[in-house]
Amino acid sequence: MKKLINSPETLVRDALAGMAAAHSDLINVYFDPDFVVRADAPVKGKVSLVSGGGSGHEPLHSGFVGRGMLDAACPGAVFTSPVPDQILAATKAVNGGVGVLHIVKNYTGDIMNFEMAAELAQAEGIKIASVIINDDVAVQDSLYTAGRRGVGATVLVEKIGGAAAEAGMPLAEVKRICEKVNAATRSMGMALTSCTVPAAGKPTFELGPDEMEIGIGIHGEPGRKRLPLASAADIVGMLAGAVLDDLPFKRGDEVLAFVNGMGGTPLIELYIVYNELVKICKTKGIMLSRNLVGSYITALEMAGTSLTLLKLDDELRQLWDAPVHTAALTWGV
Amino acid sequence: MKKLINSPETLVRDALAGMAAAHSDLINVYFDPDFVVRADAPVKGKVSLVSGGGSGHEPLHSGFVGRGMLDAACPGAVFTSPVPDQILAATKAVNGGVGVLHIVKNYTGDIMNFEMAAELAQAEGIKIASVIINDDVAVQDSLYTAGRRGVGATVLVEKIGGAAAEAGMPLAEVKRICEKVNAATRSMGMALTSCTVPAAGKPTFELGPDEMEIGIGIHGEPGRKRLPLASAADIVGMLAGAVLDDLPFKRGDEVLAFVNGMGGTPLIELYIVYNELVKICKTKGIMLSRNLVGSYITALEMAGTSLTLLKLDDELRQLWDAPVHTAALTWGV
Amino acid sequence: MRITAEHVIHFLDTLAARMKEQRAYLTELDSPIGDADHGTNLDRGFSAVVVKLPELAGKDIGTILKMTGMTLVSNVGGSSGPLYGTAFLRAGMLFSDRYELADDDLQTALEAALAGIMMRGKAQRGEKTMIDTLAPAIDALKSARAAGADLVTAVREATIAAEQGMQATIPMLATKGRASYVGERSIGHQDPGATSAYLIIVVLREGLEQIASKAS
Amino acid sequence: MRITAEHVIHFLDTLAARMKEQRAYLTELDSPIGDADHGTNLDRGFSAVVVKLPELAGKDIGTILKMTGMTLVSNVGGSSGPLYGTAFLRAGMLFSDRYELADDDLQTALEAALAGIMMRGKAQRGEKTMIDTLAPAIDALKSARAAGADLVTAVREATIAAEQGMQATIPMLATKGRASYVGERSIGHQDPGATSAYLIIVVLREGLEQIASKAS
Ligand SMILES: Nc1ncnc2c1ncn2[C@@H]1O[C@H](COP(=O)(O)OP(=O)(O)O)[C@@H](O)[C@H]1O
Ligand SMILES: Nc1ncnc2c1ncn2[C@@H]1O[C@H](COP(=O)(O)OP(=O)(O)O)[C@@H](O)[C@H]1O
Ligand SMILES: [Mg+2]
Ligand SMILES: [Mg+2]
Ligand SMILES: [Mg+2]
Ligand SMILES: [Mg+2]
Repeated sequence: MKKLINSPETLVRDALAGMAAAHSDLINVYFDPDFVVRADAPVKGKVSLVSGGGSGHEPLHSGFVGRGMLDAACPGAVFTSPVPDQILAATKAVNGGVGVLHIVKNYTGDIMNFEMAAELAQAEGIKIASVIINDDVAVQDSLYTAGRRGVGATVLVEKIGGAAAEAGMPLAEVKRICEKVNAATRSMGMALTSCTVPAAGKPTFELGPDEMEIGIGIHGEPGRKRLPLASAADIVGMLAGAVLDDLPFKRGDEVLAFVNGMGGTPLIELYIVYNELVKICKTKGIMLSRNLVGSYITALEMAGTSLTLLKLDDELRQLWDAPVHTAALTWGV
Repeated sequence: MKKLINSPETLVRDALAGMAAAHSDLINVYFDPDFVVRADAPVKGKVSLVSGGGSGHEPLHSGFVGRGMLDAACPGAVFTSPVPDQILAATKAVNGGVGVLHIVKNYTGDIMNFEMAAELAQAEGIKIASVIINDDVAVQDSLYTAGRRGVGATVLVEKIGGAAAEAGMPLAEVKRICEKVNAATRSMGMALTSCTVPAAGKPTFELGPDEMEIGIGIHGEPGRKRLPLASAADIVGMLAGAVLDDLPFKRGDEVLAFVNGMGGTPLIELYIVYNELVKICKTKGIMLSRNLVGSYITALEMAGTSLTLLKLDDELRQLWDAPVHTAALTWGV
Repeated sequence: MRITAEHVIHFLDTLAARMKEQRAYLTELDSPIGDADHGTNLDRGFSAVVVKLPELAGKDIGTILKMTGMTLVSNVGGSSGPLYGTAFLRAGMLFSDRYELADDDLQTALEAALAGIMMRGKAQRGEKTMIDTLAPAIDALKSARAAGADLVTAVREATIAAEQGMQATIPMLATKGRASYVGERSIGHQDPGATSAYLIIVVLREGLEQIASKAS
Repeated sequence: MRITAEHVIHFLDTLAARMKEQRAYLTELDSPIGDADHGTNLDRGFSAVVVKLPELAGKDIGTILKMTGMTLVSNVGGSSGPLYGTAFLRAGMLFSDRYELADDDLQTALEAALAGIMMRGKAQRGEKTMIDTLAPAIDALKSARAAGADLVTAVREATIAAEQGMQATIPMLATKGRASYVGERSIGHQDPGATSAYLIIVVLREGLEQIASKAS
């Protein structure tokens, strides 16, 4: 296992301490329980957004804490959802008196831990609403699964929902907008390599030198199928096809395209992926009016990419364009 | 070789096309010869900054083209400096009439190609000045080397020099500031893995599962020595020690710290590295007043990190804080 | 057969040691159909429980089990944290101010624990989870007791049923939890949670055997 | 011996084929002490030259060589682009409006080429570069000619000296170019540029041998 860490036991806290030191102007980091809040929290009279999940997806979620996005993030152990204590403490720390929205990726562990925290927070008289993110088309949403995973849409929901809260919208409105974004977003990912969970010490799955894994999640879970390595054009064709057909996205739709790197893939390759996506959308008459290209929701050092498409309208576009000031996303300020 | 590409022959242009599509608000991309200019170029009456080098270091240089940073970037083949034709065309395209500054990393190829381009541009009556970046302490600056390599300082020179030009400073001033930044900056890097030049198809050097390479450059060149894998604390101790002693940085100095990822290293590890650097600087009484943590000058998918420290003063801090609006760095706008 | 608070604390101590010992194995099982953290999660959780045990000495069994549940919830995370945490909490609620348990208490405790897991996780038998170990174990315990077997014999029956239940998850298609994401590919792998649940039953059996042997 | 413009074009065509054939080998040599692109760079450059050859048919040798140099400069990049580009440009400057070369022209052409490389790269012999192949080759050519050898014999001598010069870079410590960054570690590796320079001399020898054999 080749990583720049001190030990599997200390890595999450070492990284949080590094973030705290690097971004003291934007965030405050608390330990025992561990959570990250924006420097000016609680913002009185503003709906607060709290998210969280296992670590290993950086910059998600801590890198998105700040003005115009999240009020707090709760980082669990690597790939392990945070515990209720973290979520409760973060919720109380950012509560501005007009309600707190929990943004939860659809994984059994995340759901249960946020649920328990929400019950406890409500018992303390805090108004709580939750949105479940489930945009991964690689998983069938059926009786035979725990439902679709929350992946790339999480970043878009946190940005757009954060802008809605910053604009002073009430809890129900912010929740509506987050659900609207989730409902209008679809994603799919692939891996060229597995990743190594530090405490496990070896790759979660083995991929041959000429193999790739299609439909992977962000926890190094194996995907839906293994295929021979293909060109960027073919890979993007596969991912984009599945994503476009699912919503479905139609000719004339205005779309935000998010090309994400899984952690070990360099930017030059992500632009190649974006270029292939642009070609496909051109032929299908889909208008890419906004884009985000970079590694924003990762699986440790996994090499690979995921495509996320969001159908935009004026409301969502304006909220996307609104100022944001976080460690990982900054514009308009 | 596992990469998201179509072919080694097309990858640089595919990526440039992707950048053009993703950032049409910021840049224009030209082909034959290939170069990238800021969307509003030429900016009349402003000194223009032109840089370039081999591809494979993204976001350097193209990701730094835009307001407050570079006017143009010239991407060569992977790890191969651009040809004079590209540099000349870019220089003419951005010339605002008050001179063009070439920012050249200290590699024999880059020096010679920029030199030839500068001669041609001057022959066409364009005022040209050049700064050579050479901050890599892994290389001894002696009769026995081509001098120190230009690495992390390049990003800082492009940002700070770009701010100086944006502020309307004349060519000589912008050159002075760029040279001041280069003179006050030191860097050193290490690799956990090699990288694979697409056209070569296999890793440039082989590293055992428990080995690391200290003192690597950004072209997958092997480093100065190979050591057994160590903890983040030990690695940062090694790199920071060499960097701090070289300038030297002294107790009480105000410093900008740039923790860079080599392309395949995830953000969580870079924050761990930054955390170790903070500890060391604390004990040495060095004040880290500014920082940049991320993968900004890479070597394809190489896993590893580099540390870059810049001794700040009021002039440099103010120029660093000045607004910048590029694909890879944005603040204050 | 007398099951005292000290016995319960000793059981938790042994269980924590077993989870640490089996940590790599459980994480290994969590790799092909999960995210390679089940062993790490449980070891982290039960290690935290061990730290708490000294201050629990002398406390009633209800308090001990509830504290265990809360400690698991507060330290494990993931799916198994809330699930096992709720299980111990529910069992603990039955024994407020009780310093000793009678033979029949074990069965009701396990039933309450399973009910808590099913409430929290909304899963049924046959979905390739820890439930597929615990449910048949409890059935076996109950029928053995109904047939007049003593507690140790009954728990031995339960352990056999637990092992069979655990192995029965191998051919199952996962329809809950992370394993469900890999669809058909989940078939052929033993469920990590079903395995950790089996370890719990085994440690329980060992504990009761010890008590019995000491008693006789 | 008559060296015509057609011969020069044929030489460039053969040289391009040789660089493509040796591309992987040259890049391989550039890996331990460089950045693994020398073969790719030269193949890209000489392939561009080949594209230009048709329109050069019928042109004078000066134009052909200058065009070759400019095409290399415009398509190679890196260190070798300006270096080999300048070499061909300098040689070309000697032969404006010349459609035929005499025996002594080869020597002056190679000397001009080397001077161009040394001007551009500011390197001397013994720094582990292409110069360490070219300089001894030219020395050998000159002394053979001075001793009265015919051109083919002299170029055969030059090729032997070039090979020795190339091999002599193995024990050298690099003090110029990328190889100098690895310091002591550059010792023990043959320099890629010295190797491509050797290939040029070899193709030159083959070309002259052909011309001679046809003539006789
Ligand atoms: N809904 C559920 N009900 C009961 N048990 C479940 C459920 N979902 C998952 N599990 C159990 O949890 C185990 C995984 O636990 P763990 O790996 O610690 O959590 P995570 O899946 O969040 O990483 C699975 O093997 C399964 O036995
Ligand atoms: N200053 C110099 N003078 C002469 N030859 C040089 C000089 N620097 C480098 N070279 C030659 O260039 C070769 C490397 O060429 P190439 O790999 O194409 O360029 P780069 O080093 O820029 O990647 C070296 O092997 C060496 O022979
Ligand atoms: Mg997990
Ligand atoms: Mg090169
Ligand atoms: Mg798991
Ligand atoms: Mg090279």
